Amino acid sequence: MLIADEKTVKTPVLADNPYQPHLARIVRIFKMVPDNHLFTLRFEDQWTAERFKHRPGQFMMLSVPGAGEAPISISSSPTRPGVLELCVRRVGRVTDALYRMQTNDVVGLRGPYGNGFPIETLIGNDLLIVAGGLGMAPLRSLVWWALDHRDKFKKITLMYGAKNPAEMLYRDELVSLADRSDMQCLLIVDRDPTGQWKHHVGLLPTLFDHADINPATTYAAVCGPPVVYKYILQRLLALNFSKDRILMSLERRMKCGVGKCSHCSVGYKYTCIHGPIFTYWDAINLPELV
Amino acid sequence: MNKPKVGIIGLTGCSGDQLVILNCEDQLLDLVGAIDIRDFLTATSANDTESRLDVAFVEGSVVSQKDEDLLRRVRERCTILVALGTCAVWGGIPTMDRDQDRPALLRAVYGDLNWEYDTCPAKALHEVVKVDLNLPGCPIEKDQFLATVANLLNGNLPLLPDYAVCTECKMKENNCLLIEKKQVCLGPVSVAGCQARCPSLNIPCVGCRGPCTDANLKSAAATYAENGVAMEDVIRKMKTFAPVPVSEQP
Amino acid sequence: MKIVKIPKKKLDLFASILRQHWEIHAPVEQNGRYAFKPLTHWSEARLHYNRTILPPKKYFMPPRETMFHYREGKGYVPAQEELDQRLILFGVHPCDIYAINILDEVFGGKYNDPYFQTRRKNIGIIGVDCTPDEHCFCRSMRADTVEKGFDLFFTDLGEEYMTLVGTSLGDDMVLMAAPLFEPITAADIQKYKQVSSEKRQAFSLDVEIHDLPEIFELEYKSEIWDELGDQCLSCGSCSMVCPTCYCYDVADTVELGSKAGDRVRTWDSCLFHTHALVAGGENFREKRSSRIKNRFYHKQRGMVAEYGRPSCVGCGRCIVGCPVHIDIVQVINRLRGEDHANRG
Amino acid sequence: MTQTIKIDHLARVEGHGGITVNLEGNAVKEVRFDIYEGARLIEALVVGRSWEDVPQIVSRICAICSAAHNLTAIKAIEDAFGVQVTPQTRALRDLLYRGESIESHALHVFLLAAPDYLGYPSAIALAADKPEAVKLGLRLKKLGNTIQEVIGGRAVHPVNSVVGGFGATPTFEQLFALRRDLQQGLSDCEAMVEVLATLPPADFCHTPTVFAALDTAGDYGYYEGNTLRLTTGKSLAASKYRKLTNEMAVPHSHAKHSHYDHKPFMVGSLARVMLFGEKLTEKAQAAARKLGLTLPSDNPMDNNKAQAVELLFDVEYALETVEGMLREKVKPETPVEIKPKAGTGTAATEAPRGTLFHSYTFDKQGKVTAADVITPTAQNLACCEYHFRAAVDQDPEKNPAVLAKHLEMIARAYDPCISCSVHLVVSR
Ligand SMILES: Cc1cc2nc3c(=O)[nH]c(=O)nc-3n(C[C@H](O)[C@H](O)[C@H](O)COP(=O)(O)OP(=O)(O)OC[C@H]3O[C@@H](n4cnc5c(N)ncnc54)[C@H](O)[C@@H]3O)c2cc1C
Ligand code: SF4
Ligand code: SF4
Ligand code: SF4
Repeated sequence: MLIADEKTVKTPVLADNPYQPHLARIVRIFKMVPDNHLFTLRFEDQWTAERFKHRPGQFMMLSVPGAGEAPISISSSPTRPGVLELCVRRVGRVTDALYRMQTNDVVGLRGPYGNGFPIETLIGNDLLIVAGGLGMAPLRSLVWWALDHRDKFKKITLMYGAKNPAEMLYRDELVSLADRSDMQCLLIVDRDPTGQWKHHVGLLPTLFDHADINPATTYAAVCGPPVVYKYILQRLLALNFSKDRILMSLERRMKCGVGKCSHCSVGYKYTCIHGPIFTYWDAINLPELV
Repeated sequence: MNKPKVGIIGLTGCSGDQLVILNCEDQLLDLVGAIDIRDFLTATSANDTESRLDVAFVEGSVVSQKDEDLLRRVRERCTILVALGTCAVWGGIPTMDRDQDRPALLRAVYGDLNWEYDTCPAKALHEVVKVDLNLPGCPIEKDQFLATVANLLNGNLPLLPDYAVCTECKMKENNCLLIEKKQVCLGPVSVAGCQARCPSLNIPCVGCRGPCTDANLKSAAATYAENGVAMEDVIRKMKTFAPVPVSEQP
Repeated sequence: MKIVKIPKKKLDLFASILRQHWEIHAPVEQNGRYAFKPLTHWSEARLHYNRTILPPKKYFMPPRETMFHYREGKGYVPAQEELDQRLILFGVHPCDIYAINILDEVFGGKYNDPYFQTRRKNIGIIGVDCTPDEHCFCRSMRADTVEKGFDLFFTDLGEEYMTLVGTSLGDDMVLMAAPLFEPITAADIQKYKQVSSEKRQAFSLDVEIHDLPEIFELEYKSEIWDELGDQCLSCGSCSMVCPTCYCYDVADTVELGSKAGDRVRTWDSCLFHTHALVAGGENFREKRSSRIKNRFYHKQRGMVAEYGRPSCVGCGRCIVGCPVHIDIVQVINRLRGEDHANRG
Repeated sequence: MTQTIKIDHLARVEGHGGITVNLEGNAVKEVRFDIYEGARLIEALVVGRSWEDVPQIVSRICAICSAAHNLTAIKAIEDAFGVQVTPQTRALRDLLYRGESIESHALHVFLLAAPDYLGYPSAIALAADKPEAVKLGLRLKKLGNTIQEVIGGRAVHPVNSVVGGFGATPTFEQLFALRRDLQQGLSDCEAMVEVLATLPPADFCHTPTVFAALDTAGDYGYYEGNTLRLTTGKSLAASKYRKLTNEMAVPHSHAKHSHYDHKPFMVGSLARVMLFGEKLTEKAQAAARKLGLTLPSDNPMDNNKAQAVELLFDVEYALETVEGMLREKVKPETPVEIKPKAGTGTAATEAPRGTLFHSYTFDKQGKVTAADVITPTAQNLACCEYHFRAAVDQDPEKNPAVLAKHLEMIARAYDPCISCSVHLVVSR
């Protein structure tokens, strides 16, 4: 039979569609900080839920029916499977619509996407995690992954700065980490209007004065707004960090998450597939990266 | 869910945008079923001009104190104010020569009058009050209006294109009037959304939807002038539906 | 490769045989320009044409495409109503085929784009050789010939078309119309060589792409970009007409009074100010100069890193379609410090 | 005792206006149709613009009659430059004009006027009880819009019609689809007559009225022709329109008033039917009889009926035109080339609401040096006030609430287009 007589190719769209959002139910909404809620989601479909695997630093494309799709980092650690936690800041169309939803409502999820942290490389080293503001969202996954594999790392240091205690993401959880003896958790706020804050007050980079970091054995993971990058990088470089031991999580506009739509391109890399985790060396080589 | 309370209000204009709403013949009955129309003078005589509105669609530009007062009242009573049509968004045709002396223009049209006319240089809504959404078009496009209502019912503002008419013109694979016929087609500086209505009919775009945010008016004007049109006329054409800031004029 | 030939006067017969199975789309004249359109009569087809306004990408990645329907209770249902249209593009130029091959890579790989790929499988391609005009520089971009990406490829030998058979589907097409095709002769081979050499001579534009990535790196801060930024209208025409510009935007529509609606993707352009704008107002390519640089940089530098070759195929469409005469060949030559665009 | 009847905001008309009547005892002291629409001064704004920009700009005078303004400007410009267009262009323009008329009349009859007769505040409210009637009206309205979209490129403010012709010629497929819609429209029109015939009568005044309309030379139409006729038996060349419109500014509105021989006159559907009713088809004339439209009429409310009759006639006519075009195969045409020259061009056409005048003077580059637009509503204002007065005079009871309602219905029967009426003479 000639090919010409064959039927048209039809099915693959259904079968293997990387753009296909899977339905997920909101099982909990934790109002961590105003306009920064933590959404706990579970895939509706058992098959998808069971097969879902991710690494720290990866992100999901979150669909809110009627509103659209947006990339959101996975905040929960792969070591705590079953549900996904997304820390979402309310900023626009999709996130607004998400904030109008309630527990038990259904959203769409696809992913995980992005390279995530190179955990194979990190293992056996010291880990320095530095976050500012919302930058804690993608790093929290790494924190818990490392703590759940505590034996695989030497020293673990976490530095996190927020404007004030009320705006600190995962505050209670992190405060309890400060009591742990197997890691150093340094928390700082710019200001403490309540006077109840028992941790540091001041600017994030000053936390370096309280930590003993060995650049030769440490990988640093950094995430935060542009000012954070600016000052933290200065500190790290002053410590003589090798540029490829500094890992940064970047943000760009994204429409597909899988390297097609081109919105997140920086120079010749796509934030979605080559990132969002880049080394500082990558950043130097990619124009417009930060 | 409670139906949102909606007002459709006209300042000074041609009523074209309200007419476009009435022109949604296929959707009109669903539309009026989905929303609670409180105030729509053009279509009904049962109007409530006081109570709160969730959304007010305001057409026309402000050309008198009366318009301005009405607009301020509407702003106070509504949550979301949508500027409906190019007059509301940019000032439209009435702003065409707003830098000209208003009393002189009046005299030109009405002769010497011995009574006071309530008139002022035409203004867009945003020059008087805060506007939450701009729906440009002279008149607005039906599909964009319907999408706006559907989105508002969902709690969202609609996504509207903010690129040039050329983009849609190219998507339709039209011959380019500017390049091939050296016509002053305002497509490169006018905001899309009309599916390049005019160029698709071999008619140069007159910019009835107003400029896109990123319009490079200066470079475009230079290009039109290259084709032998006096710069003064180029600027005039550009100013037909929306004022051109002096800083953008070459 | 199987190579045969078909007399020109039998083309209409060939087309009518193909039409029993496929809808045929071919370049048709449109006020002095060309566009791929469905044929009603074979006589409308123009196999000698310079370039179509839009490249064939419009068939594989339409300007506006519904990806999913959202239905309450059902979730996101893939839209595939329009994917199974079977047709043949008759008369695709080598550069455009080359461009489709590039898109194959972009829309393939780890994440296969099923919309693109399904259309790719359902659309046959019959290529045709061409004569360059003053805006063509495919030869410089190594896209003046193609080895794959077509089912049949025609080269004009005067009285007949030499026909390369590229795929088994192409072979089926030939078999379906077997009596129309003839074996090629030694004279045909001679003639082909002559045609090929004439084509080579016919190019008036030339750019050197060797070490272009390095030049782009070196001239990253060149004031040429600012100059272009002042000129460029961000009208998006260049991206729309480019056979390898594939940026797209995705937006959800809703139906009146429900949450049901469609997820639609639309052609986008990195020249738009919204392209790299994120929530909160941060724009990674705020200035027009950085956007136009991005377009060139991504094509000539970025794609080399990712796919091993620049994605520009030298079709000349963005040169013809830019209202302010921004000309990629001139830009490259200026970056190289060789201000001469023309050879002759 | 003095009494004031006041309607602040006339609803269901295009634009902003109100009515004030002052009574002293039973005598009418003053009757005013106030126009509050802000002045947009469009005639002043076109001065200095090139001829090619004019039709697009003046179309913005009014949305419902945008095609009329656009085409009348085109006719005036062609008059100034001595342009001859092709028969196909003329046929397409006629079709576009009828499309507008169908839309405008359907909108007025069903959505604006009908609710009054049945005691509803709006067609939206009416739709709750009588959805079929409203849907019928919407279908006819859509038909008019479809014609405007196909021929004019847009339902409001057409873009395809230009000086010299059309940007693009409608395709065979488009016309073919239009024919199907028109066939459906014709049966809808028959249903319309049945529905309207059941409406309760509305008679508020009977008074001798002068009517005026353009003689469109040939068939009952709207676009061609240059002679004005009056029911007084007088005729007038369109270029002498100032004699007819004879405007004067009055303090209570931004619009001026027209009188002829010191008498107000009425333009619009009723005037056209009065003057040229014998050109209507048998079907249309039967519809008039069925609706109780007896001629000569001295009742402004009859304008609603006349619109319905025209609506039916226009659908019939448009269908015939489209069938002719399908038979004869429209050819793609481009607009004839225009060579501007100095001079004045004047045009009159029959817009849905009555005679519309545009007049422009150009310099030799084809730039406007003076512009003058006189709209039907502006001409009708004086007559409307005349009918208000008659209605008040003839009402024995003078109950203010009832009178207010009657005056509103009379005003609405005129189908006033207030946005239109504020664009007046440019004096040199
Ligand atoms: C890899 C990655 C991880 C992210 N992780 C988080 C997270 O954990 N928590 C969080 O709150 N936010 C995160 N963001 C940012 C988040 O994606 C944007 O805030 C979000 O897209 C805004 O969408 P919106 O529709 O609410 O806003 P709007 O401003 O209405 O945006 C409209 C559209 O623009 C695009 N867009 C706008 N801003 C961004 C942006 N910053 N990044 C990508 N696309 C954008 C999206 O496609 C969005 O649908 C992340 C972004 C990236 C790229
Ligand atoms: S015709 Fe006008 S809108 Fe279309 S591409 Fe050319 S300039 Fe742009
Ligand atoms: S092409 Fe231009 S003038 Fe025409 S409708 Fe669109 S914006 Fe308006
Ligand atoms: S076509 Fe020209 S003007 Fe338009 S966006 Fe491209 S480079 Fe800029």
